[in-house]
Amino acid sequence: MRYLLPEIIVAGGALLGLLAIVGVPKVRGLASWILLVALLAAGIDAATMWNVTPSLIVYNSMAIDKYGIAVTELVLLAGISTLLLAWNAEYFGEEFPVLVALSVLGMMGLGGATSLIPVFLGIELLSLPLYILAASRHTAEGGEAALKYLLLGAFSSGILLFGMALLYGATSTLIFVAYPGIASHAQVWLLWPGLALVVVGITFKLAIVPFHMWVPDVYEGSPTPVTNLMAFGTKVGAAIILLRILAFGFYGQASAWGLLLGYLAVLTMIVGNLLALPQTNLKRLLGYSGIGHAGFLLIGIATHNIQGAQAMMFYLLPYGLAAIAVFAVIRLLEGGPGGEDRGVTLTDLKGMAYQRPWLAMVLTVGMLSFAGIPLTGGFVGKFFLVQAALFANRPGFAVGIVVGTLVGLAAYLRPLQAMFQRDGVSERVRTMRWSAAGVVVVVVAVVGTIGIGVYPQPLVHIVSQSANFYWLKGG
Amino acid sequence: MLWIGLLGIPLVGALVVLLLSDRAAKLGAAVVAALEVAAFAALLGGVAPTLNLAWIPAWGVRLHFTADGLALFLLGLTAVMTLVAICASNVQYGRAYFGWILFMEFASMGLFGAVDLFLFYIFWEVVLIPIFFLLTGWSGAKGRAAGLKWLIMNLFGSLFMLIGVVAVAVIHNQTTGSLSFEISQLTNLPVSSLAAPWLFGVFALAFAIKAPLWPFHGWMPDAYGEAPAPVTALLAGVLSKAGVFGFLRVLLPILGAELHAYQTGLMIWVAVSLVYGALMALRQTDMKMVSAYASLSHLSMIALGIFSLTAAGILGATFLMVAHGLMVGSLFLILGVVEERTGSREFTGLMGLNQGAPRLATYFLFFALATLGLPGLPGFAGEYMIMQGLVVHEVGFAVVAGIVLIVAAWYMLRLFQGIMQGRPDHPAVVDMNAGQVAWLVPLAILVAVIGVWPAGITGHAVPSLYHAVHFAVAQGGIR
Amino acid sequence: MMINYVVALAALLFMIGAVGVLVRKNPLIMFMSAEMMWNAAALAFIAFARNYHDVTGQVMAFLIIATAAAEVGIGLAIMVAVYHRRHRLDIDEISHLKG
Amino acid sequence: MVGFAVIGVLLVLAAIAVVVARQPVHSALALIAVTMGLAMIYLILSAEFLAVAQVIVYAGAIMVLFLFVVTLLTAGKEETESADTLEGQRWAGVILGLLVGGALAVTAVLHPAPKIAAPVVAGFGGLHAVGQLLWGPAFVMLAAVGLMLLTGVVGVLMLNRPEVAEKNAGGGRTLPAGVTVVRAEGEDSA
Repeated sequence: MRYLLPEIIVAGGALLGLLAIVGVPKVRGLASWILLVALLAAGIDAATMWNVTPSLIVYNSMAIDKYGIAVTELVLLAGISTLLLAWNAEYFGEEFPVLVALSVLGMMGLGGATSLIPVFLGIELLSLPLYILAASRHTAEGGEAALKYLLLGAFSSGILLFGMALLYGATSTLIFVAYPGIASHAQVWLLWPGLALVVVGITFKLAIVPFHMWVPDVYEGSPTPVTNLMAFGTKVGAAIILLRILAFGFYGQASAWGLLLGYLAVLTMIVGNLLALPQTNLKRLLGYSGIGHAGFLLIGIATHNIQGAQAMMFYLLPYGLAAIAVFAVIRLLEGGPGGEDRGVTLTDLKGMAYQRPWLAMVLTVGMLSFAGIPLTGGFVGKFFLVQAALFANRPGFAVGIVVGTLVGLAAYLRPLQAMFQRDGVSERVRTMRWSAAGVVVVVVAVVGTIGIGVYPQPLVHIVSQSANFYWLKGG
Repeated sequence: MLWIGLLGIPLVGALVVLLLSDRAAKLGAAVVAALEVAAFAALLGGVAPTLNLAWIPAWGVRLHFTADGLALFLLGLTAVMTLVAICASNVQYGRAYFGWILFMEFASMGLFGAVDLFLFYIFWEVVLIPIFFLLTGWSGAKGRAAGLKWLIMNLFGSLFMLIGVVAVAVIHNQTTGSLSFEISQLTNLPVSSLAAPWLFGVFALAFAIKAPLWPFHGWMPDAYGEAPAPVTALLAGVLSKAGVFGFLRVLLPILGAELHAYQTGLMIWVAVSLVYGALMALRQTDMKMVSAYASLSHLSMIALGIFSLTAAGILGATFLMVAHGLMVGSLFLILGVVEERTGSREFTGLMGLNQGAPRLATYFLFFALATLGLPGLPGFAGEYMIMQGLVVHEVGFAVVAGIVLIVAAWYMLRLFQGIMQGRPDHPAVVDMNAGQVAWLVPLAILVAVIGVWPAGITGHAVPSLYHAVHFAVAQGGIR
Repeated sequence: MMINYVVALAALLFMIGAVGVLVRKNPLIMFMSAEMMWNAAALAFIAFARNYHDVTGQVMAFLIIATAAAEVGIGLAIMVAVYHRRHRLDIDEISHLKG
Repeated sequence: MVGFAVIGVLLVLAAIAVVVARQPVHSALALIAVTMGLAMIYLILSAEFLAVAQVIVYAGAIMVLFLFVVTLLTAGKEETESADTLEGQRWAGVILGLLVGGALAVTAVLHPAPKIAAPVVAGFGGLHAVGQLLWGPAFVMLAAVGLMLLTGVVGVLMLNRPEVAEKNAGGGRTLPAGVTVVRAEGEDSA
């Protein structure tokens, strides 16, 4: 139980938060505080386990290793930023933080999964609260986004489940880390369709082209803090579990899926960024950009070498920080109640560089990190990926990364140019107000993004340790 | 320690300037730039200092800066030109403008000083950002389009170069078992004959776009034309050198054998670029465009000197980089003054300026003559050395270069005549004021000093070029 | 009885459900089709559990059923909420988010 | 074997009915048939507990919920689903789905496989066997499912709590006249 303490803390926090909502309804925001403390405590507790000896727990279906701990920290960051972005926003409802915590709990479970059961449960536990959260702002758009998300989620979970069933049929066990040992079973012909369906199911969640159509609508319709959780948290969850399944269970077949995923990744990077070009709504822009970045993440998996795993792990953090920064800007521009009913568009950024230079700086840092400009974390991430591709002797992947980056460049620069428009200042820029929670989020995101870009060594070190999870290989 | 100062002064200065009021920003920026010039002066005194710290040990990336002879005077050029550009800037541009200028100084300093390939690449891209924002926020009507074009074209080159940078390190890793980006360790790599042309190509493409050389100059007319005069001066005077500098700093040590193998093709390419620039300069009616294409032509001349792979040619190129930076930068600043005084850039409608503004005309003539290579002024010394290298290597190119020099004299004098001579159209033009003369006079003196004493630069440059040239000798390239 | 026949049946159910999600536009029917996909997976799990004499497969099937219960509760709540907000429930009619 | 074949054919027919039905009510009824058929197959596959759970949870709770919502939302309405205007993406999906599923089914039938002959140990698939695993080592999983059901409860409460939230949303939306508020009817399922 010691090893599951972070999870228990978060689950306990969620229950306590519910009790607080029911028991002390007079104290508004108490649940938010409880959950914030719980998430922070879970993060600290997980960090203290860093030097733990890797081991399997819970009937061999969960692993405790640095990979899982790193994932835990990442998703807790996503959760905390989401809580802070929605701070004091009463129209989300008191239960909002509880649902965020439950979703984060699902992601944390995914991080350590070594069996298909926790993979399925983790994905469901992370998705179910998100369906509700997407509809949590009582508008028509929110409902539609939630509906779309729900249907596609159920569909992709069905695909995932059936693939898992086939894998189970092929190997007689659900513990995927044991698959390499079971190669010559009578039903082994089920392995390939099973693997294909599992990968398709997860790539749906990761929004890889051609399974990406749902993303922009859902991102646009959902409340901004929820979109933040979707863009950062679910991406972390889906990407790391895909890596774990493929790297543990199927490294023997790597030459087959590696190349295929690589093509998909290149396609995703180019298509996602291409579709981002004409967007004027910032949240849609981020949706398409998220698709493109999922392609970058997939490159790290497709190279199927240790550098690729490290690079993917590394890339998650700068991507997440940049996303948080931009979402925070959107959130601040949305302002108070009612401001969310109309999306933030490029014209809403007009005059920001002159009127709100600090906010403009935040957006600049976020967008430049998305674009992969040096001295931001995004650049180091891309560099790492190129390195992994070349170490895997696949220059085609590297060229794909470069082309994808180039295609998306203009999409990330247009908001920056919009800030410099001189003809007047948009209403939103003029009336926006800093909130304390927003400032905290923004400062962490900007300092983190630049910090990783200027001095990446600590993160490189952490990542090289946490991606070193081949300790189970051959098991 | 000196390096920390060199990089820290503009970086911290940029942040400090951002905190000043808009009106105090120009003064503050000027003080910072002056401090930087002082730091550079300190650099001149002692031995070439280096900064060498571990940065990302996991990848063998080091924070390694050197002020060798190749970089030393480019650093000085950056410091001086930034100071002058700040002095020449309109105080109303505000603090963000001066902040970006200082940030650009920081990035250029880092770019010229870096001898770690990763570091070089970082600064190579970082330097694009301030220009992008300066073009976007503080330039003419088409500035935003120009900024986008600038960034996208340059990133097109540099992102492919990123693959090259990583590939070089990975190849080094395959032979030695450890990653390193130190340029001095990346020589004599066993590059496969399949990969070599691609590697060379991605580096050369990035350098050619940044310079720019024909036919990669698509961003140049818009950016040079739309940017405020001080920014254009920095672009043409300082940043354009980064491109040709890259050939010397990166390609010669790392892919010298390939450079040697493709020598003739490269020389034909830059010779075309040289002629193209000169001819385009001849048919422009916009005075900024004349200088822009003239600059392209000169950069081709520098590249021609490098590709000659002769001691004289490379030395001349090194010298001309600095001299050209000073001269063309000043020329753009003066054109900026002219534009500000008359409100027009079309020199066909600007005749007779020297009657109303004799001082302006005098300085203009001085820098125009320097640019076209009048003996006694630095343009001549550099071009002479390059020609010497070309004659040694292949006389044909020397002939082309000589013809282009004549064309250069033609378009420069055409420009001068167009603006300064003839019947005055602008009776009310105000001559330069004391403030403007104050920054022009030292610049003119500097140019004159370099012109009569080129050994001041070449003397420093020779030792550090020794290795490069020595390598070329080993390849049988120097006669 | 051969295990593969059960798998074939599961595959058919799965396929019909998947096509239903893709073809139909009524969210309720789409949702039901998705439920059918889940059921197909549960069937396959139970078949393999029988084949391998391994209760784990049945545990997984049970978890699938329980999860489906939670998912259906949430899904129907969302549909009711959407209906209240817009008075219509047709994925094409309501999708003015589509872009 | 014969029983399996009969149930299997009926199952597939019911499944097709779910997809092609014009009215969601008919779909729901057909889905109930599917779940009941599945429960019978579970019995054949010696999964007694699962068969019972399938009947109670799926047919008893989930489908009743479905029927309830379907009748609530579509009562007195014509089915207005527009004629199929499938765009290319969907067509590709349908074709791919048919190919994958069909190929899988055909391969499964044709592929030589062992018969399920060996008798299972007594109590296999019974409440005790499954329960021992669920409440033993897999308890964490059960807890996760519990949290999901909790999520469902919270979600239903949150989504259908109209007045206060609507007002706070600032949009000034009020419920249209004549629409009654549906209270959380969901969480009787587990």
